[in-house]
Amino acid sequence: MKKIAYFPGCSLAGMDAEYDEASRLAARELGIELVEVEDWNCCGATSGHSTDKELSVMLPGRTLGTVEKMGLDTVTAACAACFSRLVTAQEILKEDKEMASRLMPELGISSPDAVKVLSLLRVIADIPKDEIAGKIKVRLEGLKPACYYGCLIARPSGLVGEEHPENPMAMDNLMSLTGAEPVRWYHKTECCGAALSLSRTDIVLAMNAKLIKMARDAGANCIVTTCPLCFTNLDLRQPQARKVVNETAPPMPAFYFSEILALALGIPRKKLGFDKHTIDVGPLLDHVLGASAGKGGE
Amino acid sequence: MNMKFLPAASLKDWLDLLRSHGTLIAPVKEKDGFIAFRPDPDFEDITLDYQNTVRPIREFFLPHSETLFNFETVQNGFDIERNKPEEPLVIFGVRLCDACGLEALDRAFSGKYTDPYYTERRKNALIISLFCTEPHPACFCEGVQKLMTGPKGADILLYPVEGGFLADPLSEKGDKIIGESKKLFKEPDAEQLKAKDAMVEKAVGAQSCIVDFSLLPEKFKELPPSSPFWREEGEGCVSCGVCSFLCPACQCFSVQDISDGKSGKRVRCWATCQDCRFAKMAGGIDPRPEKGERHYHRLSHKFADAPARNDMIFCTGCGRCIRYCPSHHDVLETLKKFLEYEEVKP
Amino acid sequence: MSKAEEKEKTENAEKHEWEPKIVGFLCRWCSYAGADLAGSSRIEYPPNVRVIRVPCSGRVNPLHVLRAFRKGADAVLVAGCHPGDCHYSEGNYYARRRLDVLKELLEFIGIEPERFRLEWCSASEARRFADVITEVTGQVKKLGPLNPKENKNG
Amino acid sequence: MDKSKNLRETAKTLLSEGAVKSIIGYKKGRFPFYLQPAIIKDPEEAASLVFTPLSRQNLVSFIKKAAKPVGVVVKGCDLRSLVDLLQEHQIGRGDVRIIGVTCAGVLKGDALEHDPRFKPAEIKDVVEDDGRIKVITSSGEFEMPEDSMMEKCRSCSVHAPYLYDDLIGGGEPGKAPGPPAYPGVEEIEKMTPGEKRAFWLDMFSRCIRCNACRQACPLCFCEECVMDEAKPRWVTAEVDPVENLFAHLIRIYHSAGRCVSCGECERACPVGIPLSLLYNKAAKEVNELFGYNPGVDPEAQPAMLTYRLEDPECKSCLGGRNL
Amino acid sequence: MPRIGVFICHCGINIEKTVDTAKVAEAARSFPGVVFAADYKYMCSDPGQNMILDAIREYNLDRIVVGACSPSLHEPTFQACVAKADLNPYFFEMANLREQVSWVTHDREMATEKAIQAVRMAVAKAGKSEPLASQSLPITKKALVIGGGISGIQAALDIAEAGFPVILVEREPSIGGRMAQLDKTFPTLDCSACILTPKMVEAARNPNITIHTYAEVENVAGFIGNFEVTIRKKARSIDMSKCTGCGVCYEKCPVKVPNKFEEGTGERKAIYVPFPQAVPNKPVIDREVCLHFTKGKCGICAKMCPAEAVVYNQEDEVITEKVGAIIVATGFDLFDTKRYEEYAGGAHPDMITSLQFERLINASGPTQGKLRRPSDGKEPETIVFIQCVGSRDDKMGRPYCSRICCMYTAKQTILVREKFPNARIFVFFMDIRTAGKNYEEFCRRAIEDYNAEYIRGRVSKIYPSGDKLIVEGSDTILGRPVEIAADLVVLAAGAEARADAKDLARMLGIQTDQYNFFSEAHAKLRPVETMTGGIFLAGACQFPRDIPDCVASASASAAKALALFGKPELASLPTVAKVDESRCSGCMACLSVCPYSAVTMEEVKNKSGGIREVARVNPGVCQGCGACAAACNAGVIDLLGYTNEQIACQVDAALL
Repeated sequence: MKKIAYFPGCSLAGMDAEYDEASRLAARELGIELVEVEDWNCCGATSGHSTDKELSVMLPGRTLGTVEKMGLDTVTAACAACFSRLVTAQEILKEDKEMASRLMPELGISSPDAVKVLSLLRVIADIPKDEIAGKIKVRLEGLKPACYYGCLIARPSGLVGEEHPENPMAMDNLMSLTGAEPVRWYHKTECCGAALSLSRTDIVLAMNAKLIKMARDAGANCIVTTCPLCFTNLDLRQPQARKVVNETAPPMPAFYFSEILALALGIPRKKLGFDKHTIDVGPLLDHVLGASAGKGGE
Repeated sequence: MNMKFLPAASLKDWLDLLRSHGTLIAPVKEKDGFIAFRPDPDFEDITLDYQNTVRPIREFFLPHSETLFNFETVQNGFDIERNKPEEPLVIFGVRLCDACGLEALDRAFSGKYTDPYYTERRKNALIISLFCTEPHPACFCEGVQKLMTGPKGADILLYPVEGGFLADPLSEKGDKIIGESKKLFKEPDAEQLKAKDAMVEKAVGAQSCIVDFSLLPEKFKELPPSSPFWREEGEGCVSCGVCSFLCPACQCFSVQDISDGKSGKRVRCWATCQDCRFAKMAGGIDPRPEKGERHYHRLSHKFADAPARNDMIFCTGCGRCIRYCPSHHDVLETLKKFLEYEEVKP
Repeated sequence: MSKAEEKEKTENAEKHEWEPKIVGFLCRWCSYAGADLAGSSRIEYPPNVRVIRVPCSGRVNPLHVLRAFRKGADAVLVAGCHPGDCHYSEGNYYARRRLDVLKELLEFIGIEPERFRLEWCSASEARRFADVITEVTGQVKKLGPLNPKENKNG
Repeated sequence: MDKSKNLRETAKTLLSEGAVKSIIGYKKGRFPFYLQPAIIKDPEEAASLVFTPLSRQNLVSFIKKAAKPVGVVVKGCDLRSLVDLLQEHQIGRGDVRIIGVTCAGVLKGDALEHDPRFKPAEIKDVVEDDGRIKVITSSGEFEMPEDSMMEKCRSCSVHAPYLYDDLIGGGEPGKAPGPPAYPGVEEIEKMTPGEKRAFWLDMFSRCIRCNACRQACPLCFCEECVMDEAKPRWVTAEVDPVENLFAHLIRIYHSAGRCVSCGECERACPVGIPLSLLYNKAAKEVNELFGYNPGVDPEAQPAMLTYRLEDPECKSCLGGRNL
Repeated sequence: MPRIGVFICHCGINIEKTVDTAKVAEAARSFPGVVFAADYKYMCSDPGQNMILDAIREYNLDRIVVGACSPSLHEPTFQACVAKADLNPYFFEMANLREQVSWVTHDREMATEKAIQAVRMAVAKAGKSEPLASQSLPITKKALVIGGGISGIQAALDIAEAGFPVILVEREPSIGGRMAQLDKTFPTLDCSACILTPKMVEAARNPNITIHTYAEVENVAGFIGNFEVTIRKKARSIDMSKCTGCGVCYEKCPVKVPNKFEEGTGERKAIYVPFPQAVPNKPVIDREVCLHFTKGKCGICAKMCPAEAVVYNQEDEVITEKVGAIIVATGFDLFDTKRYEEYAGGAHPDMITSLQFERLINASGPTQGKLRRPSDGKEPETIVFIQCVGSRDDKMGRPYCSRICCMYTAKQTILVREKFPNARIFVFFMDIRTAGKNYEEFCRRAIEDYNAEYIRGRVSKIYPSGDKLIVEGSDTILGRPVEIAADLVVLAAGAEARADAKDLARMLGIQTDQYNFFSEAHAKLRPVETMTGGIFLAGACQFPRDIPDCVASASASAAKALALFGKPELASLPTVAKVDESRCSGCMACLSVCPYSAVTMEEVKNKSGGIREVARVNPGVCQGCGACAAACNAGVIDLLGYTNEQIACQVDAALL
């Protein structure tokens, strides 16, 4: 089994434990052992990175150093924000030679490139298609996800790997493998408003309402994301957002991509924390899994 | 001048004394076994275990290349700056063939025409020879110069005997040098003198000389360089000139001005008559285009012209030209065949 | 060199830190033009390169490179058109072969690889030209003078 | 099979039938430990030819000036330089009769003189006996150890020539050789730049610029060597280690893609400079960079006179890399 | 000993600002061979040149070194100057003190030192220079024009009218190029076909012009005045001498495929004439789609052809032509707008390129000029034009301005308004660039008279919603986001170099810039020449150009070719390779590496009477690359003007 260092981050350790659980289970099924980074600390997202450049490097830098010490060559984060911080810290160490020479020894980093940072989505997308297809136990026909990447998984382009900054496809391709039919839509990387979540909730709600409408218009019956911040806005805030626009259509379930993947890989529904979702995913899952029940879903 | 005995234990002290006379030069064995004369060696590095060095000592008197002077163009001609004189040399461990080679060089550079560079070095130098107890089969110094039995060219000749060396001063300078360090030298005993004679006898016996050199001048007159003998003789030669570069008695040089058009230096360097360009003149005329003709030139110079003009054969029988020739051309074999050769007249 | 010049030179040498001497053979179609463009674009770069204009990188006889090192160059640069872009269609391919081998030989006798560069630089790559000169100058400054004469004994 | 006898018979026939005008071979001289080149024209002279473990010289060096058509006695290794001369149009295939000899290896130049078991004066003969080299001396017979052979013989892959008109010594014809082993090169490569400089300058401090290396080289066929050129003067008369080394680099560069590692230069060098290391380095790079092994195919273009689009970029240069 | 004069130019303050020219001249006085040195404000001026001439006379100078700008600028000037004093032009040497010293070095002391070094090197080289002379070479007074668009046609016509034969090669089945695809032209709104078609016909009728359509240049060998060109005439499957162009064949052909000429907006048959006014107006069979070739069935066209002109087994014909000049007029490609994935994922039926728009609004286009939405055929009510799609966008590797989009977008808004008086027309722009005669006025008309609503800002996203395309952008003037529900979106795709431009450049031995447009010899002073003699550039293959600029550059390149043809003969390059036959050992290394086959082996007599082979250079064929000189181990073959000795002296001087 391939070992990859895993940085859960605060969301996955708390509010979004279901994402954490689904990610670990799905990865294990696919032959990847996520080894939790020892004694990990805050990645520095939210306010950390915007107030102090050095701190913004040292926080994720400590993680990079730890991974190196663990003897692993790759680290992944499921949370898009954590991933972004780790990648950015590496980039700053590459660019700012002065800072690098000062901080790297302290952080235990031998070279900015010593450890490869990949998003969890990328880690899984890099597994050969046939290999994943061979492990799909439950085909999720009838699931029509709008794959929503948000701002941090595909940007800044050039830093985060091969993902197209305007039209990323990794999640869509992955969903297709599970038997789901991802819809073609145009708001994959639209802002979810996370940064304004608390300060200008009104704006965020409007943005979310639009995102959900766009997904629905495109024919989606759920939204799938990789980012806990996006998920919070799409799931937790959806009831509020619906009120703002007087939405009458039924609510739109939201998922983490690894939840969908775990289901398709045959992880029992009960093991996954769907009960933690605000929007009830029950009817949709009943519909989808019922359709494939004959093929040994639960 | 009397022979003295130098105990082996005193060699170091003596050499240290000699260092005050000038730069000591002695044979040193390098990592890969190569033996060469090196300036100012540590006593421990000096080796006495050698048949002979590949390079004779003439390079210390006529260097491979030396700057004769620097020049600079000025308003009405040149400014010339001669090189400064060097430290005197004390060369230790010179085989007699190489010491004798200096006698040939003396005739060229300190005879009728005096070359100041050579003469100065030679005048200041002290040559200490070491008798050759085991000549190589290719050696013929006794045959050509009677060096084993009538040593010459050095200031002091050391015969290695049990427990030390018999030091034979061959020149007054040598005698004086020995006299300066009387404390180190002892009177030789009869046993030692006898051992020396036996050593000489054995060394003479180890050499073979198949040529009567006295017949050569006439023969060279008889058979011109254009003779088929010489053409065939040269066929197996690669014209490298190792024979002359390693020869203790060769003395040819070339002069080159290295200049940027404004200032520069005049450099003298070794040259070999075996080089196809050696005699080439401006306009392309070459009096000796064939290898055989060049062999004729070299040998006739050494064995006919030199005795006639300088009263000395310019060969000391060191055997290097036979041993280090890539084709192992054998000068004695050539000369023997030459003496035996009868031109078939058409 | 006259006495006065010599004196002035030593004085200058004392005044300034050591500056490497870099000989640059530039193909006239691409790299020399690129160097010219660096000029018209006013891109500053270290003044250490002494340019010899040749018709083609394929004209550069490796003997010239050896000569430069022999005469005291601390680095040598040969720059030509990118592969495929040679004005004479294939000169740079020959140059690449010749100089690849030469580089290895130089390395074998103890001339650091940073001291000999074969670069492709087109007429439009003014920035690249300046960057190459800057980089080589920096690398050689770090290595120090080559001057094999002074290294007789190591 | 007695190779010398076989050789004499072949040579005699070739000369008497007029197949060749001259034959280049080896003959004995006054000393049993040296062989000399023999260039014979008369069938009767064939009796003087020998082939022994002392047949060190690469006789291809004498080919250019010999009367054509010329027969030349070649070992498998020497053959490669002949192939190069064919490649470089220095001799036509029709002008040369290749008398190939199978060879078990030849002795190093100083192997006999430095053997502690006997003195040079005692040597009577040196013979090959079933692949082993034996020295017959007045104090008995001695088998020479493998390290007494020339470096190239110890990694030889061309014991039998692969291209010939006559094959002396019998056995199977050889196969075209693969790249040689380039002995010793790697050790130098491992040194630091400073160590390399020190090593070579020390070695070249011995050089007396006799040019024996060049003169003995079968591939140095230029009418006039650039090293002798005055306009420009590539090499000055100054004999100092640096100048000697750089003078040599000219030859080494010129050998690239042509040199077949026959070792004549090192053998001819009177002062024991390990020249083969340099030539082998050039050969090694040519082989590694361009996949070319010289002196194998008479029709092939020498490596430096051709190119491939996919040749490697000069390492440590930027190539396509952005700064 | 040569007598060298050194002249240091201040170039106004260009050199003098960072180089102490007086000090350079002073230093030069001590260089070997220098007998005179001076500095002056402008060496290239008449007084400057006279200064050289006077010094030559007064000091009996025989070598001249000028330290000034780059030799690529003024070397010919000064060579001509010394020739006036009866000195061989190759006794002149130039030190580049401006582009490679003063403009790149700010420290005056260091710049002066570098300048001294450069002059020292030039003096060293001059000291070893030899007089060189040209040989006369014949000129084939015939031109090849590659590309049959408006530029190629114009160049061909100009040369043909001057009385010289021209071969015009076009790879499409008809000449006409991009201009034939356009509807109207700015700023006059002439019908594009109306002004182009007569030129096409004129070219076809001109007896001096041979047109090869459906043909490509496969190889180019030789050099200025003496090129040899290989042209592959692809099999048309039509006997051109029999075909009358009646059109029955393509009426009856059952195969329909998208028409490249219509930019995919319309269809054509497998046997087709790309557009009605094609020249030659004779069809061609597309063998990739024709049933006869793909399935071995069908044969209707052959059956229907009254002239029996369909020849299925016709083969490609490869011809060679000798020409003296080549004009490259291969035009441009359109930027692939699909790369903008934020615009509806890259593609949507109702999001078209500007060139597709031209076809859709053209009366001879697939819709007969009725502008309709491709998706449902509805009349568009809201049309959004987006400029700079693939221009001025670093992210896309296209930081340059395509120059034509502002004008054609303005034109297109007018054309739309003329058809739909009530439509809403929006244009998103970054800047409006309308430098050209009557251009700005034209654009103002579009805005003021035709009521196109110009919004300054870029579009961030387009997505379909219902049957509309939602265009999200920002109005940077008002500083607020804009959202428009459009029926039709027109993307002003930028112009880029032809995808295969690099291959052609290699074949011709000319340079390209970083975007693969062909490079001119000098951006300002030699705008239509390439660095390779005898090869000239016309039109948009060099950089995006509108029609008047294309025609102007085409006529300019024709004038350059004619200037060449006007000469009785050509002077060969004096800086060619030369063999010292007495020292040549005939190893043929030089012959092996010569790219021009300029080296041959000749038999000569030895001194000893024997015969040997030596190399000989044909100075007319040699192009002076020097590959041979570097390949010759013996230094026997040398390159005049860049001799081994000269370069060695430069090396030495560089390191003093």
